[in-house]
Amino acid sequence: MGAWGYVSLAYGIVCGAILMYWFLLKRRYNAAEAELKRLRSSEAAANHDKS
Amino acid sequence: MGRSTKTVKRRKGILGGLALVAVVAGLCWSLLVAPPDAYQGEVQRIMYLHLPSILTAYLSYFLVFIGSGMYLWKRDNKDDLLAHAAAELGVLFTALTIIEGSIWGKPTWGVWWTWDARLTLTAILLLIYAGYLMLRSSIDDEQRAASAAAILGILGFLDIPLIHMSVYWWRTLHQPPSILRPDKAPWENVHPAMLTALAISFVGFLLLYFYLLSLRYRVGEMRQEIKALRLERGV
Amino acid sequence: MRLTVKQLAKAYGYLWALRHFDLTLSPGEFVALLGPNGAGKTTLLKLLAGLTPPTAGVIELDGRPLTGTATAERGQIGLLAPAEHLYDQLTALENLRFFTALYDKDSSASALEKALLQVGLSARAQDYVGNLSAGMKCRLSIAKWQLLDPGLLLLDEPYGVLDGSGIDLLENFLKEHCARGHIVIMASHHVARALKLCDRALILHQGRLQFDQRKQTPWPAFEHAFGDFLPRTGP
Amino acid sequence: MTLLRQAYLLLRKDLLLEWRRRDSLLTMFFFGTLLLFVFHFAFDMPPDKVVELAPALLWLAFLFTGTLGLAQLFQAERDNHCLDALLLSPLDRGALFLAKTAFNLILMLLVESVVIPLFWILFNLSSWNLLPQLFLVTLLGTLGFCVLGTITAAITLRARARELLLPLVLFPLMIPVILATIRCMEMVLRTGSFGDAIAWLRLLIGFDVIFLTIGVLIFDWVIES
Repeated sequence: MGAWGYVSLAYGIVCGAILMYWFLLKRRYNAAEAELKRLRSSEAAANHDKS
Repeated sequence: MGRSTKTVKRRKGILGGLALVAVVAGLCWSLLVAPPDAYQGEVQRIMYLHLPSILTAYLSYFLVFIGSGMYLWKRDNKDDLLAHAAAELGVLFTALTIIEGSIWGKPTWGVWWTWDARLTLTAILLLIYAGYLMLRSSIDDEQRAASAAAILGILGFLDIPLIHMSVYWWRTLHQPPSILRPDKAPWENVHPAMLTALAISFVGFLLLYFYLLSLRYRVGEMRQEIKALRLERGV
Repeated sequence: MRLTVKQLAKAYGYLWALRHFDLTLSPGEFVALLGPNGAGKTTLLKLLAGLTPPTAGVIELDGRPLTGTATAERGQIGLLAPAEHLYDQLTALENLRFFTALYDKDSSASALEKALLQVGLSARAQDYVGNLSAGMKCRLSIAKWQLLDPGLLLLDEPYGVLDGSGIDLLENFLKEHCARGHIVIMASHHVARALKLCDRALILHQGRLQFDQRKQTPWPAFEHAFGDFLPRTGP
Repeated sequence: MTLLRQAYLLLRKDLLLEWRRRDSLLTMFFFGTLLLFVFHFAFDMPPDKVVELAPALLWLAFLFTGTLGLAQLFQAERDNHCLDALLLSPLDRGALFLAKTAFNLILMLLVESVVIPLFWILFNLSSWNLLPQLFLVTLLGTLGFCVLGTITAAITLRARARELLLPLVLFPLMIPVILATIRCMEMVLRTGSFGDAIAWLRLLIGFDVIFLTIGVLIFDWVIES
């Protein structure tokens, strides 16, 4: 493996790992956001029923 | 509520965009613009990843320490969220540092791994903060997990100088830090384009770091809100 | 000793074990804490004893907040859990000596022997607590708290293991304790016994304080609440 | 003053309980001895080679036996919820930390004072005159181990799989102690005096002082978790 081989391996792994982490984080973020929205809207509905 | 979440989101978007631009610029500079090193050749380009990632890792550990201390003092969950988020990113960036170091080591030293002081120190840090995450996840009561983790966050950070000292005394074969050599000003040692590349790379890593940190922090915050809402309604 | 509790709350996971709990007790009050299983009685006692951190709310003793670090305040709170909080491998006498010394109370042999005599354990003073029956352990706990003399005594279901004379012993101790201006809070399913002793009854149901009144005779409000929240087949 | 009085009270209680049950001390002692036998078979070698490896082997044995002791450290308090009884009392939690550290230290020193001579006997070493210096190093190292060990044992107390988690959390933090003791012992065994290793000894003392102080200060929060 030449010098550029090592360089591209290092850059590739770093970019891949960070992208992967970002992707997983984004998924967690979206899941939490959706859950929150669902809970909020059902709460609003419940409050609406009461009034 | 809706407006503020929107502004927060927009701010995150801007931060993410800036991070992307800086990272791409950093990649261009470090791979294309900067000249190859006189001794090490092209391989030295790994430094533009290596230095920023270890420094962001240390920044993480500092944030874990601050968050832990503040949490124990003020008992504000937000500090705990910060410590948790920073620890996760710290583990990520430390792992990346070790991988980069290892890849850099193969062509320069001829081996993937050597028990050189800096590599060993980084590996120990990885173990400490991986232990931090495991400790957190294995205590069910959230307040107790937060306190226990905060203690470890403080102990771990205060231990770093001692570990650093002992590991360095044990053995060292790493090249001396070339950027911060005290007898010469940095710009006399290194080609200016290299410094520019390093600086841009640095800014890119930092922006990326804070973008990821804010995302991770927000995830924790939202989970707490979800929990509070569920509690509210006894679900 | 005056106890003030404001908006105390504790959540376990997604459930409130206790919520919106307010209470003010004046010196010498004897409170019966009633409610079905899972109503939050034990949680409340643990919170008052400072063994569990509250999710929200404040507990004040004589106007001073009870926190994890308030050493002197903690010494004023006792929790009598029938057969617990004693070292199995220490003798009855050694247990008393250890705890009185820890609380900086009179740990002279004569005081300890007198306390053991009062609860009818003189003959077993040199036996390991691990070899005592549950009822005897409970008697020993009574002797222990008699010696430690806390300003706020909490009891969690003390009747279960005691025999007839043991119950008399406990009740006399509690009456005397209140007469000296100390507060007693007793959680129990033995509604009739608890009602006979108390000045005031609280009923917890699903983590909420549903009923809080001073004792009257007759007491139709209690009868009504009792029917709503407690099983009809009480003892 | 109350701090020391309470710590003494707790330590006396722990020692009395240990005297009556003897489970921690005996297990630790047998485990330590067992490890020596394992080492003998694993590294079958002449005495001059053993001297080079002795510091590392001894510390390996101490680490493992120490971890065994730490896992049992709060056992007396777990029965009958006695930890709650202590937390309920007007006890300065720093005293609890000091008492538990001292207790574990005493157990480990007892084990070590048997295991080190046994090592010399089993591996036919002749440098008996160096044992006092080695004991000094061992004392300082074991103190460091017990100080951090007590804190980590307390924070893992309510964790799932705490016996597994404890060494995982503790060992990386112990690196300075492990390296310092091994280097000091090597120096003593090679030259008969501390020589250059005095810097390591200072590091060891610094470690002990720093974490002992921190432990007393933060144990309030430690035990709450």
